[in-house]
Amino acid sequence: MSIKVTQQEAVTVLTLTGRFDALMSREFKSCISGLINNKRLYMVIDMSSVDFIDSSGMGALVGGVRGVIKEQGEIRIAGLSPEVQTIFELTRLHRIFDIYETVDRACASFS
Amino acid sequence: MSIKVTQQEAVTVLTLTGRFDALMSREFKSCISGLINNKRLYMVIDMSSVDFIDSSGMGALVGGVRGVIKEQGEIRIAGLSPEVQTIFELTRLHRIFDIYETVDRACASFS
Amino acid sequence: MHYLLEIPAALESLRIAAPFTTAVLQELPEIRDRDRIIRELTLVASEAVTNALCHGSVTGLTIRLEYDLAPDAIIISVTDYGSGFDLETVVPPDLVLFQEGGYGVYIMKSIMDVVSYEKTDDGNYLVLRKSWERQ
Amino acid sequence: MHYLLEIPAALESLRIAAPFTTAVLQELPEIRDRDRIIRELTLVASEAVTNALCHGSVTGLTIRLEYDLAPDAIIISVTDYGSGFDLETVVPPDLVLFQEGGYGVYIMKSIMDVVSYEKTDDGNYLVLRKSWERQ
Ligand SMILES: Nc1ncnc2c1ncn2[C@@H]1O[C@H](COP(=O)(O)OP(=O)(O)O)[C@@H](O)[C@H]1O
Ligand SMILES: Nc1ncnc2c1ncn2[C@@H]1O[C@H](COP(=O)(O)OP(=O)(O)O)[C@@H](O)[C@H]1O
Repeated sequence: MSIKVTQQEAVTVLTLTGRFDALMSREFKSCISGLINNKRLYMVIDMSSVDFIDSSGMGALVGGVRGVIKEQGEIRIAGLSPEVQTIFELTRLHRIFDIYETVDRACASFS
Repeated sequence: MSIKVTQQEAVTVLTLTGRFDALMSREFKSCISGLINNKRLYMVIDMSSVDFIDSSGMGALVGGVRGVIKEQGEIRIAGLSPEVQTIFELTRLHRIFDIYETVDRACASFS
Repeated sequence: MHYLLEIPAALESLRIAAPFTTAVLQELPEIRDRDRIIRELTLVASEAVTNALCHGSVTGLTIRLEYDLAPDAIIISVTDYGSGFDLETVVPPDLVLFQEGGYGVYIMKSIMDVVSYEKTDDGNYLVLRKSWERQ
Repeated sequence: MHYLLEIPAALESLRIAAPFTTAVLQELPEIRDRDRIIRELTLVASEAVTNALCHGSVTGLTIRLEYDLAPDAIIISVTDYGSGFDLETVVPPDLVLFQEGGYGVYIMKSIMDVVSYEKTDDGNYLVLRKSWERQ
């Protein structure tokens, strides 16, 4: 489980690896609030290496979207693998996200 | 944990993957006796994808060497990773093996 | 087959419970839709264990995660030693509100055939059962 | 931290015990020679569990694997419900004979600081302890 933060011009990319459960949610939330504090308000969440997500992870994503929008920023999500589909279907939370196939497309969409 | 058997000209290569513990030993032993029965008596054991070996695995290797030599065959071992060193040092069983750096070198040594 | 894990009641224990769950679910027989069922059971187990660790957790205590695997069914049970709750009064999430939480029990009920919860002298005992066609 | 696993007394249970061990040993603190110590403890655990499953095993019964992790030491304990044996009379392997077996107890004693074994009413209890310099 890890979160890597890289800057691609104006866009901050968060690459999540491993299980997006309550442990990663804890890190994800503090990571997002750190970025908001530093006025990094355009983010792409790269989920392509997330092999599992539960409702804690989904909740953290929703909270992240809300927090960033409140500060007039934007979060986009890229690289959803089939492993994460089950919970998207059950919670129907995918409707709150801006979803792109790849990180590159998500980054490009900002310009 | 898996054992893949391939034929490289006169030499049979057994590629072991995963943990070489009592479970793999059981498979390894039946695999070796099958090969002996079929008069496949020149073997290379590719250990490069073995990430763990315990005394059951070592015992199965020693038994394999003995069984093949008894039938005038030969077993050579290739690709020992650092993960397997601990037990080699403790049991000193490496002295019974013909060890090569790579499968190719081990195969070439037969000709 | 019965598999039992007992771990400290702290969120960090997810690092132990998750690979345990993965390993046990690999023992599922070759049934139809096996991969999907494994994915769903992995999710349910994570929800149940996380609830036990977060809500049912008192530092210094433990939780237990058990799997009973039969050819045609699995029972997941989770025991915690917290103050417990009333499963029947948990309201399902309102799916148009985009809540950040409150999905765990709903997910369990959506995926499993039986979800039951019992407060006993020896802890709070959540039992989750799912069966499939025997092959 | 205390972690407990209970599994059926069958060799196939290695598929559950091994990832459990891997996960628990990842919790070791950042000590000197951490990787080597983890490799050695992985080996010792495999030897102890395999013995319990092979020699100490009666079908239908279980074995227990426990880890007690402190900042400066680990205790691995394995309980089986077989007929037991006498640890003191196990002869170390003759390293020039290239034996195929008989290395398990010798490996445990070589790597661990304490190896003790006790037959109790509640099973045979093998306790293995290793400590390291606290960092
Ligand atoms: N093991 C438990 N011990 C105590 N309370 C629990 C437990 N599991 C669930 N609950 C209660 O039920 C509520 C609903 O749980 P759940 O549907 O998983 O959503 P969430 O955990 O996101 O709140 C929790 O908020 C909590 O109050
Ligand atoms: N848990 C156990 N229950 C009963 N007997 C055991 C147990 N562990 C070890 N033994 C006995 O001790 C002997 C030596 O064990 P070990 O050194 O691990 O070598 P091996 O298992 O290869 O024979 C075994 O052959 C067995 O007779």
